This record gives sequence, C-alpha cells and structure tokens, in this order.
Amino acid sequence: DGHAKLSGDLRIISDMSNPAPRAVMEGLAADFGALHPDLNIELDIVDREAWKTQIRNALTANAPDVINWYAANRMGPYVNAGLFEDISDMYANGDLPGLEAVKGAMTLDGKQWGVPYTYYQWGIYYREDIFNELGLEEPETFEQELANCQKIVDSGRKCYAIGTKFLWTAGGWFDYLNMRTNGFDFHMQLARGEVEWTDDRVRETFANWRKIIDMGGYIDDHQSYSWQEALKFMTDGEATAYLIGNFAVAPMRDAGLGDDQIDFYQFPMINDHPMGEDAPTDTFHIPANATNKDNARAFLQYVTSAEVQTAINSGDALGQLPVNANSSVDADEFLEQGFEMLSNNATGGVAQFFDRDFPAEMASVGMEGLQEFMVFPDNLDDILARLEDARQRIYK
Amino acid sequence: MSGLTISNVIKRYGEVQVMHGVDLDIEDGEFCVFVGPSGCGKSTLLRMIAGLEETTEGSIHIGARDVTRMDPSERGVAMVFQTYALYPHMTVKENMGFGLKMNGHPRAEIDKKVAEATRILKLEEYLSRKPAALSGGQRQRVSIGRAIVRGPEVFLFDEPLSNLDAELRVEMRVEIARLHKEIGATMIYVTHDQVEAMTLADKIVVLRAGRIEQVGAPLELYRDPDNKFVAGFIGSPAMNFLGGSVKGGKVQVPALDADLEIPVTLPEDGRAVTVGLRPEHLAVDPNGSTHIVELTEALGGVSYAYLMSTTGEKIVIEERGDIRSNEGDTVGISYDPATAMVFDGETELRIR
Amino acid sequence: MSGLTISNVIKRYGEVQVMHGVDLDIEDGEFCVFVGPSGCGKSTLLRMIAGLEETTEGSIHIGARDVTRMDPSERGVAMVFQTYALYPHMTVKENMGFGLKMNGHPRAEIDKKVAEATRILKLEEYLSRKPAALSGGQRQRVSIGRAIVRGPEVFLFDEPLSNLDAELRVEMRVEIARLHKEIGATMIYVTHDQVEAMTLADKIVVLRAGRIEQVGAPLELYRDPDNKFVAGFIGSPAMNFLGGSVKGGKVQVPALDADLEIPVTLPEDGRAVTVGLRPEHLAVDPNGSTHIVELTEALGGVSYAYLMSTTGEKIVIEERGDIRSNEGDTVGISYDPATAMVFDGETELRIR
Amino acid sequence: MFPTPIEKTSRTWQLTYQALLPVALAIWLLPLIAVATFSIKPDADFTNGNYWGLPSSFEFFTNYGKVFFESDMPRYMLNSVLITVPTVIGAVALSCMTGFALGVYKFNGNLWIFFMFIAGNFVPFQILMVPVRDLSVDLGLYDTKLGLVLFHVAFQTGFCTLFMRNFIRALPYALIEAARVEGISEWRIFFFVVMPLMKPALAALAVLIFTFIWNDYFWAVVLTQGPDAQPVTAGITSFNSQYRAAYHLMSAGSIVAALPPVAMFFLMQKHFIAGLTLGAVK
Amino acid sequence: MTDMVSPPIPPQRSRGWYKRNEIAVTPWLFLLPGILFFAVYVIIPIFQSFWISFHEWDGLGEKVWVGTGNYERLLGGDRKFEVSFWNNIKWLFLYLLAIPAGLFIALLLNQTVRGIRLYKSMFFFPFVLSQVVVGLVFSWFYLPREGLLNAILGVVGAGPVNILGDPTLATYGIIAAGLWPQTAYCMILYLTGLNAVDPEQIEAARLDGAKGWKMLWYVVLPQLRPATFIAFVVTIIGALRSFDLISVMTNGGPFGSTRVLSFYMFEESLSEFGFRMGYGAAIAVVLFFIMLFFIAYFLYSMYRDEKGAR
Ligand SMILES: Nc1ncnc2c1ncn2[C@@H]1O[C@H](COP(=O)(O)OP(=O)(O)OP(=O)(O)O)[C@@H](O)[C@H]1O
Ligand SMILES: Nc1ncnc2c1ncn2[C@@H]1O[C@H](COP(=O)(O)OP(=O)(O)OP(=O)(O)O)[C@@H](O)[C@H]1O
Ligand SMILES: [Mg+2]
Ligand SMILES: [Mg+2]
Repeated sequence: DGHAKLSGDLRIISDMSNPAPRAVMEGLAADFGALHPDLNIELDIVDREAWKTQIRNALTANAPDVINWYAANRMGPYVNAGLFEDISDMYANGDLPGLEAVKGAMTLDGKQWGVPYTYYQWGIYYREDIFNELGLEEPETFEQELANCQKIVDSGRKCYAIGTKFLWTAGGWFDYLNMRTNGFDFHMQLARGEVEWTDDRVRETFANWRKIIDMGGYIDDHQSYSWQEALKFMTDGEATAYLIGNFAVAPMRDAGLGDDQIDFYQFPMINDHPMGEDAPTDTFHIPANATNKDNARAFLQYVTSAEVQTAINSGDALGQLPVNANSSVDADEFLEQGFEMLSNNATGGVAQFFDRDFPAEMASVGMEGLQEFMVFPDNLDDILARLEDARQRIYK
Repeated sequence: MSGLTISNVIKRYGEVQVMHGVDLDIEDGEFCVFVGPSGCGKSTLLRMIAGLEETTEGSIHIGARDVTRMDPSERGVAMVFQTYALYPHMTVKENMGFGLKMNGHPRAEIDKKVAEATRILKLEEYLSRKPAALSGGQRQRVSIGRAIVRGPEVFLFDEPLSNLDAELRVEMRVEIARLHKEIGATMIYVTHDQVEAMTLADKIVVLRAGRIEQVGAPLELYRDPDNKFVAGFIGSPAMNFLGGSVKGGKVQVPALDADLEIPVTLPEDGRAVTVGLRPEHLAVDPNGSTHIVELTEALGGVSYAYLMSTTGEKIVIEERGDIRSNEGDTVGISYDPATAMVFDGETELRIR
Repeated sequence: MSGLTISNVIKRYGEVQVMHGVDLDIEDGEFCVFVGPSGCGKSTLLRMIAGLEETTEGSIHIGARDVTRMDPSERGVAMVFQTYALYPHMTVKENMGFGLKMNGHPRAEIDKKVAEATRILKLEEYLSRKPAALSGGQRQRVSIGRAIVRGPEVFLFDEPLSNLDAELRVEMRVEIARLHKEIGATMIYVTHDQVEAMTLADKIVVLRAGRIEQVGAPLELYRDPDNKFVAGFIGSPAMNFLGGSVKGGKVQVPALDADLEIPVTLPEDGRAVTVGLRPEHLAVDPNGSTHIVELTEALGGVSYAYLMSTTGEKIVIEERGDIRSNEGDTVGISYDPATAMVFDGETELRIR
Repeated sequence: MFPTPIEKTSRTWQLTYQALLPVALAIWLLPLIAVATFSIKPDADFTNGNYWGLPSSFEFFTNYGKVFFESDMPRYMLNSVLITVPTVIGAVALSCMTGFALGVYKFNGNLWIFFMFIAGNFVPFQILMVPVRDLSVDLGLYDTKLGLVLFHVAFQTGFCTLFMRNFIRALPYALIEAARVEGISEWRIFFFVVMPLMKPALAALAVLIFTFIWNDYFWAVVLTQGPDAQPVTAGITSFNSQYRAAYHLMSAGSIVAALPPVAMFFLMQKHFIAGLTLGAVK
Repeated sequence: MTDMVSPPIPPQRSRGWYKRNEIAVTPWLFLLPGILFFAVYVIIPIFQSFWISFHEWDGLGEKVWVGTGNYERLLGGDRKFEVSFWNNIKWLFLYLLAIPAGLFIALLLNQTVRGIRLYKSMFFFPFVLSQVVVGLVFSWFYLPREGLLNAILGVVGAGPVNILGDPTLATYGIIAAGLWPQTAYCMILYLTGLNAVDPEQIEAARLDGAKGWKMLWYVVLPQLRPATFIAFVVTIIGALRSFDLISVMTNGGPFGSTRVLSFYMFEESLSEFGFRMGYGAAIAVVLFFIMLFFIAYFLYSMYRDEKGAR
C-alpha cells in the first residue's frame, strides 16, 4: 500500500511462543521488514506463560514498541497505570478500516488502547472417528452430553482431555457451565463481583460440573499437565473430546489427526438461556514508553489490514478468526464453524475468558479453586467460602 | 599381669619391608624403652603390639596368650598417644570411663576405677572439664588415666611427652616413673629423648632400620655398647669417634697425636679401627698443642669446648664448671685411655 | 650501626598493662638476649622495638634517633620470625631481595647485596628454590638472609630456633653466633632456651611480668644473680632453695640440719632467709642421714639424685658419673657453704 | 578410617563393595540417566509410549541439532556466559579487597562489617526482590545483562568476603609483618604478598561462583525477560514451553543448559571441592 | 662488610597524611567498593522492603500507607500464607534429612579403592546441576503415567501415584527432589570432614573397644561436628530459599498446595495475577525473621570462634 517507507527501529516483544504462532509472528516481522527495507526490526518471542508476569516490567523499563496482550479487563491495570498508548485517533481517522466491530473489546474509558489481531472460538473439539465408532452424535443438550459421556466412559475412554497445571483451562469449563446454567449476564455479574460465590445459582453450576466429574469424565491427573501435554490423550484416543480454544487444532493436526478424525461442536445447552461464548481476543499494543511509536502504529495498521488478517489467521497459520471484517475466514472447517457459531449462535454474548473477565487477583484465587474442585469436588463448600472471602476483599 | 614375647616379627607394607624379624622378651612389670633414629620402626613395632597394625609374620604373646591376630581391645593393652588422642567432646571423667562403658561394665565399677586413676594422677579437680580446658601436661595425664582405668596388662606409650615443653616434660617424666612404681605393670615406651630413655627404662631396646641393635639396661648400653651405632646413639653430647689403626698392640690415633694403650683384645696390626671417647671423659689440657679451640660454651654448671685437631677432626669436650681456655687457643686433650672404646673399622662392632 | 636505648617504656592493651616501665641500654654491636617465663613480655618488647606494636609511653632510640613513633621500615631494624615468614611464592633470591625491590633500589645493588648475604649464609645452591623445597634450618637461614640484605642497624630475633628439632637447633645456634661475629651488628634475641641464652648472649635481660629483673653477662647472672627469681631461672637443673633463718651470724637451714657460715653480710637475727644451692655444687654423702633418696637418674655422663630432707624439702643433686646410692637410702649432702647464696625471705633480694 | 578400611576386611566383602558401588551410583543418578536417554530418543518413542525402553533409534544429532540450530538456546547460553564471567571476575575482585581489609587489619567495627556481609549473604533474597527490581528499573538496568551482573556481584560479595577473609586470616600474619618491617606499603603487600598466596582460594572461589551464577534462576526471572538478556536457566523454561511435551528436545535442552557447570566441575574438581570446604556455605 | 651495613634508612622527612595514617586508612579504602555495592544492592533493599511492607502498592502507581494492614491480613487467617508457612516448616524439617543421608553416603564412599575419586565426583554431581534442571528431571521422573517412578512401582506391583498432582504428596515430592542435590552437598562436606578425623582418636577408640555404631556415635560423629554445623546451616538456608524447584515443578500447585513463603511472595509481587508489592514485601519480612533466627545462631557461633583469635 502507498505508505511511505519507514526507517529506524522497531522493537517487538511477542508472546506467540508456540510453534505455529511463533512462525506466524516471525513471518509477520519478516514481511513487514520486506516492505520497509530500511526499518530495523527486532523481534523477541517470549514464553507465553512467562510473558504474563513480565509484561509489567517490559512496559515500565526499556519499553519495546509493540507488545502482545489481551483484550477487555485484562488491559485494565496497564491502561489505568498509563502504560498503554491511546490509539483512539487511529480508529477515529480511519487508519484501521474493518475493525469497527471489534473496537468495543479494545475500549476502556471510552478510548481505544490497541488493536486485536486474532480471536478464536472456544468449544468442544472431539474425535469424530471415535464418536462414529460408538455411534454418538454431537450433543445439543447437557443431558445428551452426559449420555454420550457415559457411553464413552463405558467404552474405557475418558470423555474430556484437559490439563489444568496452569489453571486457566479449568476456567474455560467454568465459563461455559456457568453461562449455560445461569446465562451470560449472570456470568458477567459474577465477574464484576456483583454476585456472591456462595449463591445457589453458582452452586448449581458446580453441581452440573460435578456430574461430569463423578462419572469419571475427565482424564486422571489433569492437574499435572499443561494443555499441550494433555493433548496427547486426545490424539491417543484415550480421551475423546477437549473443551479448548481453536488454537489447539494446529497441534492436533501436527500430532497426526486428520480432519476426518476431529470435529467441533458448540458447548451444549443446559438451561434455556441465550448461549454465551468465550472468544478471547489477542491484541497488539503500543507501550506508552515506546520510542518508535510511529513505526509501531504502522505495524499495527499492517497487522490489522484485511489481507494480512486473512493470511495470518488461515488454517495453516494461526488457524483462528480474523478481526478485520473485510478479511475472509479461511476455508477451514473449524474456522468456518467457529465463525458461524460466533456470528449466529452466540446470542447471549461473547465473553473474553475467565482470566480476562475477572480481576487478576480474583482470577488467580478462582482458578485455583476451580482446579481444586475438579480434583476434590467434595471440597466445594470450602472452596466457595474461600472465593467469597476473596471477592469481598477484592471488589472494594 | 604378664610379660610379652615377640618372636621373629616381620612387617611389610606392600612390597616394603620395615621390620626384619624382631625377637624380644619383656618381663612382667618391666619398663622397656624403644629408641632409635627416626623411621627405624619404633612406632610400627609398638603399634603391632597394640594390634593397630597387622603383624605380617611372626607372633606376639602377652603372658601365655597368642595375641597376634586379636583385636586391639582384646589384647589387654592400653596405649598413650603422642597427641593424647583424648575425645574432645567428653569430659575428663567420660574420657577415662569410655573404654569400660563401651565394654558394658556397670556404672558403679566404672566410677570406682575412674576414681582410683584420678587419685593416682591427682586429677580430682579436673574431672568435669573437657580436654580443651586443660594444659598439655594435664591432658597427657588424662590420657594416661584412660589407660590406667582399663587395667591393662601392658601399657604402651608412643613419645608421650614430645608435645610438652621442657619443664613439663621433666615433671611428667617423674610422674610416669612414679606411676610405674605404683602400679607395677609392664610398660613399653617409645621416645626420642635420651634423658627419658636413660632415666625411665629398666631395659632399652635400640632399633635401627627395622632391626634390634642391642637390648640392655641403660647404663649397660652407655658403658658397654655392642657397636659404634649404639655407642654413638646413647650419651649426649654424642661420643667422639676418631679414626685409628692398630699397631703393635696399641691404637694409633692421629687426631690425638698419640698411640693409645687400651685394655682390649686388639685385632691384627694395620687394621683400621675407630676409637670412641665420650666428651665427659675428656678435659682440655692448656699445656698441649694438638688442638685449636674453635668455640667454648659456658652454661654455668657445665661447659663445652669444640676443638679441631691438627688433622681436621672435630672433638667435643664437656667439663664441669668453666673451661680454662679461650676460643682460638692451642691446647691439648687429657684423657684416660681406659675410657676409650674401640670399634672395628669395617663391621663397626665393638672390640672388647 | 648503633646501640639502642629504651627509656621507661610502657605498653598497655586497653586496660591491661603488660610492660611496666622498662629501661634498657644495648651497646652498639652487642648480642642481647631476652629471657623470662612465658607471657612476661619478651615478644611485646621486641615488637615495640620493631615498630609492630605501638609504644604506649616512653621512648625508644636507635643510635641518636628517636624511633618511638616511626614506621617499622624507617627504624633501620630487621626482624627474623619464629615461623620464618618467608613468602612462599618467591624463590630464595626473590625473598631476600623483595624489600629492596619494593623500595625501588636498583637491580644491580639488590643483586650485590643478596649475593653478599648468600655468601655469608652459604645459601648459594638454593637461590632459585622456593621455601617449600627447603629444610627448616635452610628456611631460617633465608629469613636471616632477608634481614641481612637490608643492612639494618639492629637485628631482632623472636625465638628463631624454636621450630627446629634439637640437632638443627644446635647447628643454627652456632651459625647465628658466627654471623654475629662476622657482621657485628646489634642483635636482640628472644628465647626460651637456657643454652641459647647462655651461649649466644653478650648480655642477658631477664624479664618477669613486664619488668626487668636483671641485666648482665650470662655467667654473671649464673654466678651473681640479684634475686631469687634470676637465680632460679638461670641454670639447669634449677637452683635448690631451702628455707632458713639467721642466727648468730650463721644461717640455720633445717633441711640440711646445719648452721651455714656463709661469707655475706647477714641481716639481724631471726630474719627469714632462703638459701640457694645449685645442684652441681652438691654431692651425696653416703655417710650422712639427713635425707632420703627418692629417685636417682643416671644418664651416663651425669647423674641426678632427688632427695627429700627429713623436714620434707626436696633437693636435687647433680653429680658427674654415677651416684653411689640407691633409691630409698638414707644419706647426707656434702657441699661447700661458700657456694651457697642467701636471699631475703621477704623481698627475695640477694643478700651479698 | 571409618568404618573399617576396606582393605582390612574379608575378600568377599571387598568384592561385594566394589560390585555394589556402580549399582549404587546408577540408582543415585537414575533420574539423570533417564534424561540423558530421553535426549537421544526419537519423538516416536514418546508417542508410542516407549518412555523407558532403549531408544528405538539414535537421534543424538537430530535432537541436539534442534537445540543448537533451531532455538534460542545458543543465545541464552551466550547470555549466561556474558553474565557469569563478569560476575565471577567482579565478585572475586571485590571480595579480595574486602577479605584483605577484614582479614588483615584490626579496626573498630571489623567484626561487625564482616558479620554484615555474612548476614546479608544468608538473607532470604526474596526480601531484596522488589526493591532491587525497582532499582534496576530506575537505573535503566532492567532486562540487561549488566543489571544482573551488578546485582550478582553485590550479592555474591557477601559469600566471597566470608570465604576470602577466612582464607586470608589463615595466612601466617608474620608474612605481613615481615613485609611491613621491610617497608612495603600496604597496597603493595596486598598485590605482591597476599594476592599470590590467594591463588588457590581464587581458583576455588571462581569455580564455585561460576556454578552458583550459572545456575541462578530466581534473579534471572526477576531482573530480565526475553532472550536479549536472560540466561540459560530462564531460557530453558521458555525453550520448554516452545517444545512442551516434546520430552526428547526438552531433555536435550536441559542437558545443554547443565553442561557448562558440569564441565567446570569435572575440569576443576579439585578447586571446586576445595572451594566448598573452604567456604563451606552458600 | 662496610657496605652491608650502610643503612638504606630513609631520611626523616615530613610524611604525608596518608603515609602517617596508612594502616588506619587502607582497610577502609579496600572495603569501600565492596561495602558500597553491598549496601546498594543488599542492605538498603532490606530496609526498603520493610518500608514497602507497610504500604499497598501495585508497583506502578503511588504507594498507599496501610500501616500494619498487610501484616494483619497475613497473620489474620490468610490461607495461602498458612499453607506456605506450614510447607516451609515441612521443608525445614525434611530437608534436614540430607544431613544423615549425606553422612551415610560419605561413610560408604570413605574408602580407598580404585576409582573411588570418580565415584565421589559422580555422587556429588547432582549438586552442580541447576535447580531448574533438577526440577525438570524430577518432574519427568514423577510423571503420573509415564514417569520412571511409576514404571518402577509398576514392577513392584504398586502405584501408580501422581506425586505432583496430589496435594498431600506434592510438597514431599518436591522436597525429595531438593534432597537429591542437597544430600550430595552434605556428602562432600562430610567427606572432607572425615578426612580431618584424627586417626589417633579412632585408634584410641579401637583400643577402648568401640566398634561399628558405637564408634560412629561416640567418636566419629562428635569429630564431624564442624561439618555437621555447616551442613545444618546450608541446609536450613537452602530450605528457606526453595523457590526454583517449586516454580519449575508445580508452580505452586496443585491448587496452591506446594507454595512456600518465598514462592508466595514472588507470586504476590511479580506473577501473572500479582503485583501486590506491599503484601509481598510483608511476606518477605516474615520470611526474613524466620531466617534471622538461624542467621543469629550462625553469627553467634562464629562470634564465639572469633573471640580469642587474633
Ligand atoms: N603405611 C605405611 N606404608 C609404608 N611405609 C610405612 C608406613 N608406615 C610407616 N612406614 C615406614 O615404616 C618405617 C618405620 O616407621 P615408624 O613410624 O615405625 O618409625 P619410627 O621409628 O616411629 O619413627 P619416628 O621416630 O619418626 O616416629 C618408616 O621407614 C616408614 O617410612
Ligand atoms: N593483643 C593483646 N591484647 C592483650 N594482651 C596481650 C596482647 N598481646 C599480648 N598480650 C599480653 O602481653 C603479655 C606479654 O606477651 P608476650 O607475647 O610479649 O609474652 P612472651 O614473653 O613473648 O611470651 P612467650 O614466651 O610465650 O612468647 C602476655 O601476658 C599477653 O597475654
Ligand atoms: Mg614414631
Ligand atoms: Mg613470645
């Protein structure tokens, strides 16, 4: 496009550390560099888990020009601390065509603080071949889900792979169970600290969850695995399904599962609420202390452009959904299904994710409780009391 | 209690043989001192008796029992080490009682024996101190006490006084003599110190390179050594040795510029011999002119003159009181030829 | 070169006073030995002269210069340490030349001085060795060499031989005497050893608890001590002290069962005195019956008898050759009253 | 010594002992042996569940090649070197000086300063974390190798001072007095008399500090981020997240990360053990 | 002779201030850089931490003074704190097992047979490894299904166990991993200690009839006291500092059951959901006081040794 060639430096720190995203990020930097031969791009890719603790330092000391982060509440602390650059002007003067729809997720205090570059649906990925073998259908209600699960368990398998070592995967289950049991709005109230954790409605969510736990639906020892390590159970066929984000498709394929072996369905209905969905948005931001903000803005613009969005979110790249309305969703069965689901079936609302919607401290205490519940469901009262305690302290 | 018999004992460390067949009898109640130059095997022999070193060949009997292959603790010996080897974490009392405790003796008995040893060694005041709070002499006394308490048949001492200063050494020496008289046990004692050997021993064993050179009472060795080695080793300052040769029933000694008539059975004429004269048997003769006084040292009670003969041989003279000559003087030596000893020039054996 | 004058020197460590006003003159070229019991302040005094300890009060002059507040290096002294204090990472040559090199002397001068010292001490062969490859005696020689190289006015020695074994000690002692004769510098020497003190010193300084007891030539101290302490300290075995009292111009000594007529100016009658008799001035009298022989020790050339008087006082007798009596015998003592010394019973000062 | 020296026991027991040693060693090092085996296995062994069997094929070069050529590990390794070596030099140099001052001179407060160093060395370093991180941020040293180096130098100075001071104190004091009598100035005494004698201690300490710093993880996490400045201990965790569940690569990465101190240990064994026993504290 | 004695005595010159005070000033010059560094990076931060612990602070904005608020919350029933504290106690006690274990191995290896030096080094090996590597190695060793531990248990017919996934076992599992290098450390301390054992005392004890355990207990162990003391100190310190292993092996989980104070402190201050610097500092201060107890003990015994020395 007709932009002036850039020069100088551009330092990017990215947390896209898994192999597929890593390749995408490296490609992005390379391509952007090719457009601007005089631009000296320095790209550091850091461990995604580690980045969550490092970002604060990165923003305060020797800040790079572009960083990765997450949308919604998760931006809050940095926005409040004035560490993110306000880029409302880019939205206002049309530098970012096609992003109008996702602008909301980037808005805090009426201003925009970054750009999204991808988002993805969550849902249940399952082994199609095993479902076929057992004669199972994609369930639409929780009862069907449980019935399916019973059959799977009876066949000597587990229903769900999950790795809760880093806690957040349990958050996904809770999000869905709670949104389905009590509805999207209730879930958000809970996130905002407006509902007690000891509320009966919360208990009902847990009661539903417990049904799966009690029937032996989850793999054993999930607290010892990361989500990647737990993938193995699905690829081995020891477990038949995985409630996870779409980013898991790439590694599943890498592990040798063909598209005829995996499929996707939306988390089934429990109570009759409009369906809410988790669709976390990953973002790029410019630190307020960055030194090459113009170059950074150019990069943000580049990343969100329709073509680039199409390219990086394609099935053989990130395998996720583009944020630009003008991009096309790759002809990938999962992306199409996900796009369809989020566009038409997420009438309840779209949530970011447990650890992005809840305040950090609450998320941390909460996910620990969720993990504990998954291992020791009998501790529920104790866990809820603890969470309620934390809630009262945290939301002052 | 009982004596000790060592028969043809040999010790090898791997290929190296350090004891070459030692035979020795020690009587019940005798005080036997091992002396000899450093590395001659004194400690090794003592430690073989104790059982701390294995005996390669030969046998060791204590009384009638063959102990050659027994455990140290079963031999009925007790050892006093040069470094005392007290257990630093135990009080004096515990140190002394430790051996009995290990062997399961009843408390009352231990207490009684410790009390007895304490009395003998006058350690009453120190019973509850730890070794670190004792002086060197007291420590050595405790280590002797430890030996006494076990009531051994044989006491072994390896240079027990060499870590003490001169004064304490004298004091402890007298102490050990008294102890031997009081308890009358067989004692074997290794030392470097002439005075200790001479004053303590009933019997001195002179060792050299893993062999016994001579065994005898102290004065016997002093007066009647079997060979030049023993003669030179016993006595301080050491005996003066002068080269000589036999001629016509006399011994020609160039260093003295004299032919000595010595009452011994001399070998054939022309045979090289060594004449030994003790410093204390010589005196400076201001009228002579065979020697030059290189140095004199007056210690008050006794004086030494270091002379050089015209033939270049050095002679030490010890005199009581002062020496009536100055450094640089030319003097002679007066002596009684009867005090001279003669050794074969080759075999170094005494010619009697 | 120059002598040394110490005037009213006092040393305190915090509250503790360890030198109580010492006055001492040492002549140019004199060999002065400090002796005294452990802890009396010998080392402290020496180190104050060296400048390693500060002088609390009083002054120290070397020659005409007041060095009391000077740096050690400016005083013109060199010190030889008991532990040699050689720099282990330097060769003998480097050790000796190090001080000069650090003070910027030209290479040629250093080499010349080191060569000179090497010659004096016969260290030529060892110049390129490191201290670890030397024997104790050689090390001590190098440390003396290091002192020589600096050409000091005063040499200071703190027990330089006490880490050597008996034989080497004798050898090095003679070496130091020779050195003193050769370079003629003032030397101050601290020792515990009677023999070293008696044989090396021109002048012995007897210290006791931070005070000088007596200063004099060795035999002067032996023969004419000023007080009981010096008399007991100089001479080995130590002088026998017997209680007595003055009566009618004589000294009654119960332990000897005798009234001694001693050629000194005695105090008034009834005054308690101590009579001192050196062991070497006594002999056993087999016909007497005042003492019991507790122990005899025969070393060959010399013998000791330990007697107990009927009054319970112990007496040591040294005789040449053998003592003609056995342990347990009742004997007397023969002596020449003129050899006896008399000390005031209270002040312990000699009565002359 | 104790128990009975083996050469004084029966022949059978001697043989048993000799045979037992390698077995005991194998058990002791089992986890390590396992990782070493992991690191030469092909990926397939893990998918096939052949975790503990013999490698089905020998993939040493593939796996280690990946570590060296397809990851940031070499960069992390270089960082580690650039952090560790200056730290060792700095800490040893500083502590030579402090050790000399505290070991040789008597002055008021000597012992207190010494104790300050020791106490500081034993402090739970978490208590320093927040202020030190802020300090680094303020000085612009956050996420730089220099920042880590400066902190490590400072913190290790506590331990090194303890070590050096005790070593210097054990030197014969007469050496220093002898030099003083010879008119050698204090700093020359330090350089020409004391320093040469400290060589063994320097070597021992250097080896020791090298391993301590190389193996540091906590401060690497607190004071740095990203492959620009992070040492290999931190690098290994991000390497592992890159290859999560690829045990063969993770093992190879861990072994590579552990290699330098291990090599150091074997090359400088004598100094290493001397260091531990001389200093005897960490 | 004459030139030997011509003294190289410098003339009496007026000396500079430095020269006159050389001995008094030099130590301070030598100490200066070290003290400076140490003060800036160690001493002052300790006091800053105390200061911070009285605030609420997210590390970015203004500190808000809360007095003893953080401590009240901490000691007033913070469950994470309680868990961490008790885990620290477990660490303290169980980590001490490294001492007897190290002694045992040292005794085993204290022989002179061929190649024993190599064996000693190999046994010492784990200590050289970074805790990160040790943590990884052990977490694979403990893997719930594929781990070697379960493979071995399987052979014996026991297991499988998921050590790191079981809140009742996880801490012990990590401690066991920590014991591995720590035992090696204690072993080397004891090996050198054994070298210094006075052989004459052993011989005296043999004459006294002490054998086997009695010899060990009454004669050898007392002589190993210095080694034991050092081993004790380093083990305690290691136990209280334990961070790397927890971070690598469980990251505090499962559900916080393996937290210790040092980890909790890090989590509160710098982790993903952390940045409660004041609260973290308060935890650090508590940890500091626990450690202070041991530091004081160590310094006291050093002080005792120093007294009487030069
Ligand atoms: N373990 C050993 N291996 C080999 N040779 C040894 C051993 N122990 C002692 N020796 C040798 O045995 C000889 C006798 O040693 P021993 O200790 O008995 O001498 P010593 O007479 O006690 O000497 P010293 O008077 O110095 O104590 C020496 O030559 C010594 O080198
Ligand atoms: N630094 C010090 N502080 C306090 N007192 C000291 C100090 N150094 C020495 N003293 C005391 O000064 C006195 C004299 O000590 P010094 O070392 O001079 O004795 P010495 O005669 O050399 O003894 P030795 O013969 O044992 O070497 C002793 O009582 C000693 O305790
Ligand atoms: Mg010996
Ligand atoms: Mg002294």
